[in-house]
Amino acid sequence: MSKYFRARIKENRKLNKDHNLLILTPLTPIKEPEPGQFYMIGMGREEYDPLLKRPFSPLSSSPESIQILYRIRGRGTLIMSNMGEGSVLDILGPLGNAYPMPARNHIPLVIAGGIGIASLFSLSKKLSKRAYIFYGARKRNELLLMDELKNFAKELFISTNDGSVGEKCDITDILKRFLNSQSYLSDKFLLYLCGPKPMLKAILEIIKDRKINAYVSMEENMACGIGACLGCAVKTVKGYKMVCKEGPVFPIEEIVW
Amino acid sequence: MSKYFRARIKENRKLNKDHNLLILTPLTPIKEPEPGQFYMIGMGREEYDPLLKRPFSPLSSSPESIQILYRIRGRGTLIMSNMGEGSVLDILGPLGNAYPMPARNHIPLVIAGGIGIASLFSLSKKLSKRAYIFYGARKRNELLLMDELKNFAKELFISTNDGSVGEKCDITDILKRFLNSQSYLSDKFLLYLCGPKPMLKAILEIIKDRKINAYVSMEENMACGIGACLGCAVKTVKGYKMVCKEGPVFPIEEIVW
Amino acid sequence: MSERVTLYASDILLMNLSVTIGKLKLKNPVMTASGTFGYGEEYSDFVDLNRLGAIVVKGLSLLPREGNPPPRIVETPAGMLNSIGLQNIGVENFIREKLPFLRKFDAPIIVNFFGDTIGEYEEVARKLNDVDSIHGLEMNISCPNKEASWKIFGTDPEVTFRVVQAVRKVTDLPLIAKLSPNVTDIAQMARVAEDAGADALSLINTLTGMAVDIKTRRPKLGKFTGGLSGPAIKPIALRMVWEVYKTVRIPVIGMGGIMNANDAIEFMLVGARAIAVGTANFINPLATIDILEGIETFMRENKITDIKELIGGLKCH
Amino acid sequence: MSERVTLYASDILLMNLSVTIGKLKLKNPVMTASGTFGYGEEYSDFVDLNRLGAIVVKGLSLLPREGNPPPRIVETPAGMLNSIGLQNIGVENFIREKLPFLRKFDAPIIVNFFGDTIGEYEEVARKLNDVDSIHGLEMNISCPNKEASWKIFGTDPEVTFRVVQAVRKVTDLPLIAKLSPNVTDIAQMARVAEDAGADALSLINTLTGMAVDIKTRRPKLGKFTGGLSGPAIKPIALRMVWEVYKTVRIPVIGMGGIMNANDAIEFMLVGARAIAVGTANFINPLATIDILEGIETFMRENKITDIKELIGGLKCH
Ligand SMILES: Cc1cc2nc3c(=O)[nH]c(=O)nc-3n(C[C@H](O)[C@H](O)[C@H](O)COP(=O)(O)OP(=O)(O)OC[C@H]3O[C@@H](n4cnc5c(N)ncnc54)[C@H](O)[C@@H]3O)c2cc1C
Ligand SMILES: Cc1cc2nc3c(=O)[nH]c(=O)nc-3n(C[C@H](O)[C@H](O)[C@H](O)COP(=O)(O)OP(=O)(O)OC[C@H]3O[C@@H](n4cnc5c(N)ncnc54)[C@H](O)[C@@H]3O)c2cc1C
Ligand SMILES: Cc1cc2nc3c(=O)[nH]c(=O)nc-3n(C[C@H](O)[C@H](O)[C@H](O)COP(=O)(O)O)c2cc1C
Ligand SMILES: Cc1cc2nc3c(=O)[nH]c(=O)nc-3n(C[C@H](O)[C@H](O)[C@H](O)COP(=O)(O)O)c2cc1C
Ligand code: FES
Ligand code: FES
Repeated sequence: MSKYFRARIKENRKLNKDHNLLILTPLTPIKEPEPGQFYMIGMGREEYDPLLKRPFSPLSSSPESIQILYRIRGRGTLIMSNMGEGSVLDILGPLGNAYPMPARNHIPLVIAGGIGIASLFSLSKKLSKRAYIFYGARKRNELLLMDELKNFAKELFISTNDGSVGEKCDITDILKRFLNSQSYLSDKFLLYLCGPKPMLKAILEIIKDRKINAYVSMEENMACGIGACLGCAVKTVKGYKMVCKEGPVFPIEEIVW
Repeated sequence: MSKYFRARIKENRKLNKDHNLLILTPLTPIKEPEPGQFYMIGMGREEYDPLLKRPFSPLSSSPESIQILYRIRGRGTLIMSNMGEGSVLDILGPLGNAYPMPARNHIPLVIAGGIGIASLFSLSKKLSKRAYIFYGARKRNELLLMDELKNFAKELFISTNDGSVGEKCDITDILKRFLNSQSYLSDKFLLYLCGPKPMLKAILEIIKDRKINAYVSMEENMACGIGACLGCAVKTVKGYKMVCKEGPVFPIEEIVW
Repeated sequence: MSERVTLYASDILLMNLSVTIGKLKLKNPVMTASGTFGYGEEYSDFVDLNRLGAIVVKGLSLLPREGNPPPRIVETPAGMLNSIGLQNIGVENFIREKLPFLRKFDAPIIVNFFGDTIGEYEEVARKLNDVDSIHGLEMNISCPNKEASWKIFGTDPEVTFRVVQAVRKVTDLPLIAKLSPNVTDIAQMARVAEDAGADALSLINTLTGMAVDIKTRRPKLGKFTGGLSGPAIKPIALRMVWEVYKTVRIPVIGMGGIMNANDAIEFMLVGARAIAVGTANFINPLATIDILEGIETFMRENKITDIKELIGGLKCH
Repeated sequence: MSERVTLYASDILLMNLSVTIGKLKLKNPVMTASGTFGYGEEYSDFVDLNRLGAIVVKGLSLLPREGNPPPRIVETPAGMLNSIGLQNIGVENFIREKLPFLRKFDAPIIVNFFGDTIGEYEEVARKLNDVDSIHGLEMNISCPNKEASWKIFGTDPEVTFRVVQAVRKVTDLPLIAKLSPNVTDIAQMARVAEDAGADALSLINTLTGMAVDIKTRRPKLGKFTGGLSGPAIKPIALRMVWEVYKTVRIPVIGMGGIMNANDAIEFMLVGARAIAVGTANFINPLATIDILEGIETFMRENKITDIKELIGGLKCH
């Protein structure tokens, strides 16, 4: 059971202009990841441009099948989106730490901005029906996996910036209202966050006076993915930590923004 | 009618382990090449590795269809061999000079070693039934386009180094025998050569005392393909000449080996 | 309709792409890199030469040069090595055979040149100085100095000073010194060239490299080593342009791996007043025009009306 | 059957991959490049560390270092820039926390280190000298010199001489000086380091570069510039190793863009006695082993029984 393996593309499904769902068949036995962990995925090619692997959090991952939801962001993901069935990728992982599971008396709130849902999806599933899920995106077609999320959630809150579906606001506005309306439960809430920096900072503002605990999955450019290159540093109150090894999940109060 | 155009892969047919036939549909009107001319073909990609275009002589080329026979030799052609139908390549050409056509009283002999046939194929066709074609390769499956060549040739001579088809010898041995048996025609013969250096040198040995004229298509690494970079120099009795512009076809006596 | 046309025209008018290199005014900052664009005519099938900011031709010497034995080119990861060996037709043939063609276009002609000795530099510059319709000189100092056991001119500050000064004395054309990147301290070399009287600096020339064929055990280039160019060197080129920009007051022309408008804008942000397109011409013969249009699009999209807003616009705080 | 096994075993026996770096004997020439293999343990999930020619660990300083602000890494064409900023746990933590693990393996441990001052270099070397199971020291001189307004040690021949000599005096471990490629004359720096008493040289370290985000107009690296590594720099590295090999008598350890056995053999042909695998580890965590096996295959296929036949085997006539 190696942490470096090859997997064949079974399907590379276009979900919309910017998002694909990649379904992979591992060619050798793999170790199953915990929610929050990630893979470093290489194009399995001989060419050196692009050079580095890219980090992705699987929606699900079993010895039979790995599902990756990805947004086409730059060169690497663009090339990936053009890869056909049968192509073989090389993969490192699972890597990094995982979201700590909530205690029995915790009320988990999952808050995803945009493609941040990729990292929080498997957690939501594992928390089956326990979590309130807050999911915001810019517009309708960036809200993905809605049917599954509805199933996994105790309650699902949706927002888009253009109001094309759900409320027309930031997802943080909905979260704020929710927390206000249930402020007596503050010490029970446990937040799980993944999304763009502005969203994370807004949430930090909201929770900092309420003593709510939150875990956040951080993003940094990566090279090795295993703590060897010291490239993926994020500033914390305890000095620089490596997102790939000591993270990607950190207690939010540890991060120095 | 631009000399820089894009073409879509209609078919990328595997002929055997090392050879593919590429059939392209130009996306804009093109200029038709003369036998001996070539195209610089790029992978039409954003990635920078491999970087340079590669030179190929078309078997045939019309506004509707370009046919390229290529041998998988290094990284570029390997990647090319993996490109699927529908991919778009970017192409420069036609480039370089052409094989001078024989005068009416000339007897053209076409001598191809291995993939050298790609360059001589369209000439053979144009010389319809006039040329004696000598075609050698290492083994059976490296002899390609045999049906067409039989059609185009006045007579077709074949050799393989392993004797799997044709005579078991170098094609130069057959040529030598041919020339010996018809030495009284020496001043009528006009040779067209394309193939590996050792073959070219052997032929030079054979013809040099017989005053036979020969044109040879030369090969050099290329960058620009249009005489701008001065990269594809070949040593001639008149100093360095550029294969891409002053060639690829040279009178054999001009080349300094 | 007529209003829309007017608007569009004023839109164009409002977007100023012109830059000045010494007393030379370029209508836009996109130049060609010497040695990658022949004598201009090679690319005239593909590119409307009138649209270029300037045409920089292949480096000339006093007499024609044969150049190096093949192979002269080898591909490397995201780059290429060349050992052309400064082959050229010589300054007089250039003036006689190539200039008349170039002269027909509305783009300034900048002549790149070099010599084996300081004297040869002077002589070539003198010859070029007197010719009509040459708009600027670019002196390539990344070449071997016969008087100093073939050490590269541009790797020694003192020699650089002397050769630039010597050329400065014999020409009043805008003089660009083209720096070699194979040095410890590019800012020092830049300062020296500025002090010696250069009107502008261009960089980077190629980085010396090699490649080996493990089957034959031979260098892949006939002359063993060659100059590395292309996207591979862009990070180094950018850094050097930035260092030089922070050091000198004369304009800097940036080059090294520029493949598209993005790359060109990176160079302008670190301080390049103009940029030159080299290896990219081989990959895409329309590269110069594509880059020019890409810069225009970027400016339009970002509401930049004067390209000078980009030059040195890097934010480091 | 038994005969076949015997033949195979003798086949292996007949193939000698061992090389010596000063008094240090390596069972094969494949080392790791400092900073790309952590402290060894990070890769022990993937690589049988026992098989490596040597393990070179991340550069250490006297006290722990925080390193640079992020982003610390950015991809470039066929390469990457890093500005880790020499983050490390400090020499004492290394000895206490990391060495016990490494000690368990049958691969020589080479400790890469650096300092802000010559005094710090000395002190680190002294501390390392007395520790059991450290087999060699590699001094990184591509770092800023506090006593000379942060100019890089390894870009000044005199400073290089002084710092190498100072370290030489306090250690009898095999001493490798790791050269900076950001210099005009790498052969000169090599000669100086040899004269100062280095037992071997390693090169190249990274080339200084940068990248710019044109949307934000900021450098892509938090510290603005960084070190370029990966396939992009291989041609430059090969050329430098060749120049150094022709200049010094001490062994040379080659690195810079080695991705596969082919690349490694190119370096050996131009004179590298051993090679180090850097950025390639990030692309393929098994790179070191793949390269080792690739070299073995090449030797077998070419009937090379002793790897020394490859070292400096370049044909230039
Ligand atoms: C732990 C983790 C899990 C992730 N999971 C997912 C996921 O499941 N789905 C998804 O769509 N995205 C995910 N991302 C983000 C994803 O890795 C980036 O979008 C991707 O690397 C961009 O690559 P690119 O080549 O398309 O972009 P590039 O053209 O390389 O660059 C675009 C941007 O992507 C960032 N980037 C580039 N290379 C890296 C790298 N090696 N590591 C991190 N960021 C990089 C850069 O900051 C850059 O601004 C995750 C990131 C991390 C750190
Ligand atoms: C005028 C001309 C016409 C040709 N026509 C054909 C043809 O019709 N069919 C065919 O199969 N081959 C043809 N070739 C040869 C073909 O160009 C090479 O096989 C091809 O470039 C190899 O590319 P690669 O990436 O696979 O090899 P690489 O991995 O790049 O290198 C393998 C070898 O190919 C040679 N090579 C690499 N790049 C170039 C380049 N830019 N120009 C020339 N040679 C290069 C090198 O010498 C090298 O040893 C022609 C060559 C020339 C000069
Ligand atoms: C084939 C070739 C020939 C070159 N010839 C010259 C030359 O004659 N004079 C000169 O100053 N620079 C010459 N250069 C250097 C380029 O002008 C340019 O500085 C360098 O290639 C970096 O830019 P690029 O990466 O965009 O190509 C040459 C470069 C190449 C690739
Ligand atoms: C992320 C990273 C960290 C590095 N850290 C060090 C270091 O601490 N000390 C050192 O001497 N070299 C360091 N290097 C340089 C490498 O050891 C090597 O010299 C260089 O990367 C060239 O080899 P490569 O192209 O194979 O990576 C580092 C390189 C990288 C990419
Ligand atoms: S990516 Fe290398 S330490 Fe995290
Ligand atoms: S390939 Fe540029 S001159 Fe021939």
